[in-house]
Amino acid sequence: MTSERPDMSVQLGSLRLRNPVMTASGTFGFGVEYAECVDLERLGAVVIKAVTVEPRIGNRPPRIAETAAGMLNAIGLQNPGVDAVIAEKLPELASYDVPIIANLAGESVAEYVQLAERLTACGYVAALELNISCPNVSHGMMFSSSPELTGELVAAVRRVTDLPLITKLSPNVTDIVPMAVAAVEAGSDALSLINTLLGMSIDVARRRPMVGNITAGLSGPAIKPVALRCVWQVYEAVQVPLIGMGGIMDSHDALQFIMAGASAVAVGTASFVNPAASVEIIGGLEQYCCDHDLCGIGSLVGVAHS
Amino acid sequence: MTSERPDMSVQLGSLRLRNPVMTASGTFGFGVEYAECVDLERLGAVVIKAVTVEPRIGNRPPRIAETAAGMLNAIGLQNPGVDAVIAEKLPELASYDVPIIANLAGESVAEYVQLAERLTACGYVAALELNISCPNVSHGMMFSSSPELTGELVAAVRRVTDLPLITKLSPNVTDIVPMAVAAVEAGSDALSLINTLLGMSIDVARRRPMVGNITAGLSGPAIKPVALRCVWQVYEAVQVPLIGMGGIMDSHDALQFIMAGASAVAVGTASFVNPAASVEIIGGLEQYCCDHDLCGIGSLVGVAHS
Amino acid sequence: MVQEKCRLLSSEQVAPGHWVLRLAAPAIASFARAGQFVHVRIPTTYDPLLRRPISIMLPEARQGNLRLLTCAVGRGTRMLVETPIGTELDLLGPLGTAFPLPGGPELSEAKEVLLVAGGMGVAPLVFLADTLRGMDHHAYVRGLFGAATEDLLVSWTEFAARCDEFYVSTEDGSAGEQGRVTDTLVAQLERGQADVVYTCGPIAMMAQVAQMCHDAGVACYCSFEQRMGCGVGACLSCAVPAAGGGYVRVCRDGPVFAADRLDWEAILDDI
Amino acid sequence: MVQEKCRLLSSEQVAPGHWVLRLAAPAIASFARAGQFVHVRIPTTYDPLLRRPISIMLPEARQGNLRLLTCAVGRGTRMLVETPIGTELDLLGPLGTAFPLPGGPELSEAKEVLLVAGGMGVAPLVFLADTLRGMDHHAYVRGLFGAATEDLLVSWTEFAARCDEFYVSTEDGSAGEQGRVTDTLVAQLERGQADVVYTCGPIAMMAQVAQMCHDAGVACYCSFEQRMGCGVGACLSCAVPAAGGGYVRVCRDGPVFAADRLDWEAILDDI
Ligand SMILES: Cc1cc2nc3c(=O)[nH]c(=O)nc-3n(C[C@H](O)[C@H](O)[C@H](O)COP(=O)(O)OP(=O)(O)OC[C@H]3O[C@@H](n4cnc5c(N)ncnc54)[C@H](O)[C@@H]3O)c2cc1C
Ligand SMILES: Cc1cc2nc3c(=O)[nH]c(=O)nc-3n(C[C@H](O)[C@H](O)[C@H](O)COP(=O)(O)OP(=O)(O)OC[C@H]3O[C@@H](n4cnc5c(N)ncnc54)[C@H](O)[C@@H]3O)c2cc1C
Ligand SMILES: Cc1cc2nc3c(=O)[nH]c(=O)nc-3n(C[C@H](O)[C@H](O)[C@H](O)COP(=O)(O)O)c2cc1C
Ligand SMILES: Cc1cc2nc3c(=O)[nH]c(=O)nc-3n(C[C@H](O)[C@H](O)[C@H](O)COP(=O)(O)O)c2cc1C
Ligand code: FES
Ligand code: FES
Repeated sequence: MTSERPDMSVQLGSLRLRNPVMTASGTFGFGVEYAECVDLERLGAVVIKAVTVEPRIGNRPPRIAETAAGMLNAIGLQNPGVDAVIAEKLPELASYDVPIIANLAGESVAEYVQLAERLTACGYVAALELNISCPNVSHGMMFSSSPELTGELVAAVRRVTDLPLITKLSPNVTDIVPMAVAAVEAGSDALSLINTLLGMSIDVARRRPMVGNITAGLSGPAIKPVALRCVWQVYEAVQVPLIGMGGIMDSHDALQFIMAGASAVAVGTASFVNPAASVEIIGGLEQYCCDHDLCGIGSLVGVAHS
Repeated sequence: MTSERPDMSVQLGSLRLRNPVMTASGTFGFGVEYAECVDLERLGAVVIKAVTVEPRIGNRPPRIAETAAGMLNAIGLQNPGVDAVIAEKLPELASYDVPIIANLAGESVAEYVQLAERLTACGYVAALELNISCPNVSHGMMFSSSPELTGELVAAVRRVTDLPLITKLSPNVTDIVPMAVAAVEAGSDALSLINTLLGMSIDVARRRPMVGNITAGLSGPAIKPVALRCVWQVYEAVQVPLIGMGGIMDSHDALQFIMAGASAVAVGTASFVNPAASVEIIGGLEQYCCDHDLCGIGSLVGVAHS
Repeated sequence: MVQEKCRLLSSEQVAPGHWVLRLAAPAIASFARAGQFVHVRIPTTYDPLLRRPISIMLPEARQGNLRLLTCAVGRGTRMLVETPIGTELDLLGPLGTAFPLPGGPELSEAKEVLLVAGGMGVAPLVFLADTLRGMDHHAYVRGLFGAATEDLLVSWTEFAARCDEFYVSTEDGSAGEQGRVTDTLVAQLERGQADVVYTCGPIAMMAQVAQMCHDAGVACYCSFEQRMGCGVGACLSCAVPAAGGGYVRVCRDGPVFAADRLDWEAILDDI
Repeated sequence: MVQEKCRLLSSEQVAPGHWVLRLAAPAIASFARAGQFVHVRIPTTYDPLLRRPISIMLPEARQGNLRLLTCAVGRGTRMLVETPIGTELDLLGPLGTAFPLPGGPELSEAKEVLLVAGGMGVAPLVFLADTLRGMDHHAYVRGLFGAATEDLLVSWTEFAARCDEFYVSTEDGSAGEQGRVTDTLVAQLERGQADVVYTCGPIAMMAQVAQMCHDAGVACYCSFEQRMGCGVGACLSCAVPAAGGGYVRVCRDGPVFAADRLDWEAILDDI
């Protein structure tokens, strides 16, 4: 065809991505681990592993277990701490032409604020994602279980950064909508949905939990129906762009999220199964637009609601 | 071996089951549908489809969709109403030598009480399971999202029946433990964990939800990690026997639940995949006891906690 | 109904996307009646999880075999047609209702019958034609078979060989009359020779057949499809709207329904 | 590291539960060094979901093939060894660290080496023995191979053929010395001829080998196993306790580690 290529770009607050496909935090390291077999510059954005104020050594092994169409992980936010991340990890990733989104994990409002200030000032980062939904550390889900705390946290971070602010919510709540509304009202430019489901597995031979941390976060195709439901519910309640994730393996899955209301998607566990997944999804979405004569991917966002 | 067979029986309140394997409500109809290919008299108990006061025609189709290692359903409590169930369904099932557990779904405390009275009086039923966690009807999860309402409901039903009372909880809550504690304090003899997770799926070709009801309940192997985590958490908080369910496909899965703290298990979606699943699981558990020189299955309950 | 482990004996591609599978299923083959189906487990893993319902196209009762016509539309059916020969497949069946036969209580007077097949829908009608042919009081069987193109007239020789008269139509005119099978049906009904119409095919086609039979005052039975859980009537997953309100189960109350038992308007609304 | 579609050329059962798979993997075969592994996707569905790490037993660089020794312990490996010949498998590799070689910066003086294999652990050591044999400055290679019984001395001929001296032990005495491979190692270390020990096998065995080498003041490298997500160092799933605190990643910092880099006490606590 000689006609123009569809417009795949998407706007998250003041950040424009060339396409709606990013990596999910914690599943793509600091990007460079995959650089040998994934063309990072094709991606909409790279979301890096959670960063904390102090270095964290993480949880005791075993840290993962496979489940039916899913996996459990309890990494425990292992990372070298914000200073080392800025000094040692980001410069290399920043040498690629791809927006970097930092994922922040704190234990208090003050820690999130400190992280936001440091990461905003460093100059490498295009947007901040507040991880208030990590099921694998004590208090990891404290903020995401209360609209008041969520709002308070987002507002505090909002005051110290001009970067687009994304809040990442947990599905492990009775109702996700109030959390979403609180985050948006406090100034979140976008929402990431969802973090992992809290689960566990038992090693029958050893008669004890499979993962050292006992409970762990469930990800992968198994959780896709829950993630889609969260996107669907939140889309009906807020106006900001949603980043959908949870079990996205191919472009068909990505289209489900987009039709449910996601403006962008993140690819997590799929990268382990198929490192090329994110790039293949970009191609698949573009192809779908061409096949259906869409001038851009944006026109599909939320169409399943009508 | 000439030694005795292991003791597979389990006690739920005043009810003794010959083995810990029952069917999960809604997945085994009124038992007789499977009688041609499953020996009902081998089962620990048959839990029948939810019963309501008035007949219900159920939700519009399509009512199910397959997902990765799981399925969504939104049946919508279709049933002929408690009078017809007692008059037309239970007599046939009661002709088999297997305890019948009724699953009750009401819209108010008064309805649950009415159901409990009728089902207690009819004489066919060995125990009552309060379904306060159906995600597929409006208000279906109202009770299971609040410890106060759960306690109030259980207490009201407790006053009108001497039958063993089981409360079936939802995983779609921020913390399942307070619900479990409230149900037990109000007089529940046992707890069923878990009902389905709230999910959905999108039909990309038609650009609309896959299931007529839009959202639906996720069951099958996909949810097993979440179910195990709920059993694990509740086992540490209450003393009553737990009935574990959620993705149990074989005896290895059943052992995971027992080691996590379940005294009995229920087989749901697995019956669709393999009608012989429940009977095979009974055999598998017995074999495990023999292979490990256990005098009874009871000694395995909760062993993974130590 | 039994749960039977059935060895896959052969798998033959008969048209683009379509295969005929032959399975050793002595127990199921001995009970099966035309219109019934088997619920087939896809081997090996829990993804895909659920069984797939497939009509019985022909039981070879003597040899104890079943023939299934399978169209690879999605993951499950694709895995099924790619199953290596010799694999044991887990079948549940025979399930559901059969077509009521001429001479039976519902159709005691029927002498001339019309079988109206659309595409894949031919499968249960091959079995029905075979059954009718083998009956003592042989009804006169006219077979109508329509498809989009000649390619998709799957297994038409099997069907034609069992009918007394046989009519073919394709939408693109690549074989038989150009047009839809319902166009052929109009002419047949006008002749007024049909005592009963049996149909299986796409829902929109069956809805039209049902309407035409209703208007012509001819009894009509159709074989329906719906997504299934258990396949045995226990889970209420496979509901379709019934005439007069409420729902019937395709797996147990059907898949063969008297056309006037269904609420066609509601059914067409849902697709 | 590349992601390569690799045709399965052959699959040969070499012992109860053990198979040698041969795959066409020209890119991976050309880069691979002894100690590295491939991350293999189990075909078709999302259950099982994750890739399986398998050591490279021998790359046939000339033909562009890889040989993998696979033990069917669970669902994934069982599906792998049952994969029909001709199937294209998706491999990611070569991944991880290789054994440092005599003459290299870490082992510039090493002349005599010991390879200590336990059961399946033989796979990367076959590759290592092959590499050592092909080096200009050929070190003297002693191979020690232990298993529970003769049956489980999998691929021992491949290993023996590449060593200058070769010792076998089985726990039940069905072949070679009766006892554990570590008993043989005691004697070898006592002779004081080993400049470096390479080992792969069960964790408890490697822990003992590490301790013995430490006591004897001999350098020791071991190839480690841990459950993996990504296989490329991105997800931190495959952590094992490091000496001095914290964790190292088996997929990227290993699978080959200098034995004194690991916290063996903590590792033994976790199994
Ligand atoms: C009574 C009956 C008889 C049938 N007879 C035949 C036959 O003889 N030959 C044949 O090829 N097909 C037949 N079908 C249709 C066949 O069951 C579906 O094509 C098949 O289930 C699709 O599975 P999939 O994994 O390939 O597709 P997917 O779309 O991936 O399946 C997803 C889910 O939807 C269900 N589903 C999708 N389409 C249908 C459908 N049309 N009917 C019921 N469930 C569906 C699947 O079973 C599965 O649970 C029959 C269906 C019914 C109900
Ligand atoms: C660096 C490395 C090299 C290996 N080399 C070989 C080899 O050459 N030949 C061989 O047969 N096996 C090898 N293994 C072990 C092999 O990866 C496991 O036996 C396999 O993953 C088990 O998968 P399963 O589905 O059969 O078992 P399951 O127990 O069903 O697997 C469940 C999950 O646990 C993981 N898992 C289970 N056991 C292990 C293990 N020992 N190591 C890592 N993950 C595990 C699986 O990958 C999967 O994610 C190696 C492992 C590692 C880490
Ligand atoms: C190994 C692993 C590590 C993760 N680490 C983080 C993290 O550090 N921060 C975070 O916000 N989410 C983390 N997640 C959650 C993912 O970003 C994502 O929300 C979740 O896995 C669902 O997507 P998926 O099913 O595509 O993997 C992690 C997930 C996995 C599997
Ligand atoms: C089709 C279907 C219908 C169900 N109907 C009911 C019901 O009526 N009452 C109830 O308490 N649970 C119902 N459930 C939930 C199951 O009893 C069970 O809690 C859940 O499916 C998890 O178990 P599983 O994964 O083994 O299926 C239903 C589940 C399915 C799949
Ligand atoms: S599929 Fe279960 S009732 Fe029909
Ligand atoms: S498996 Fe992901 S870091 Fe090692």
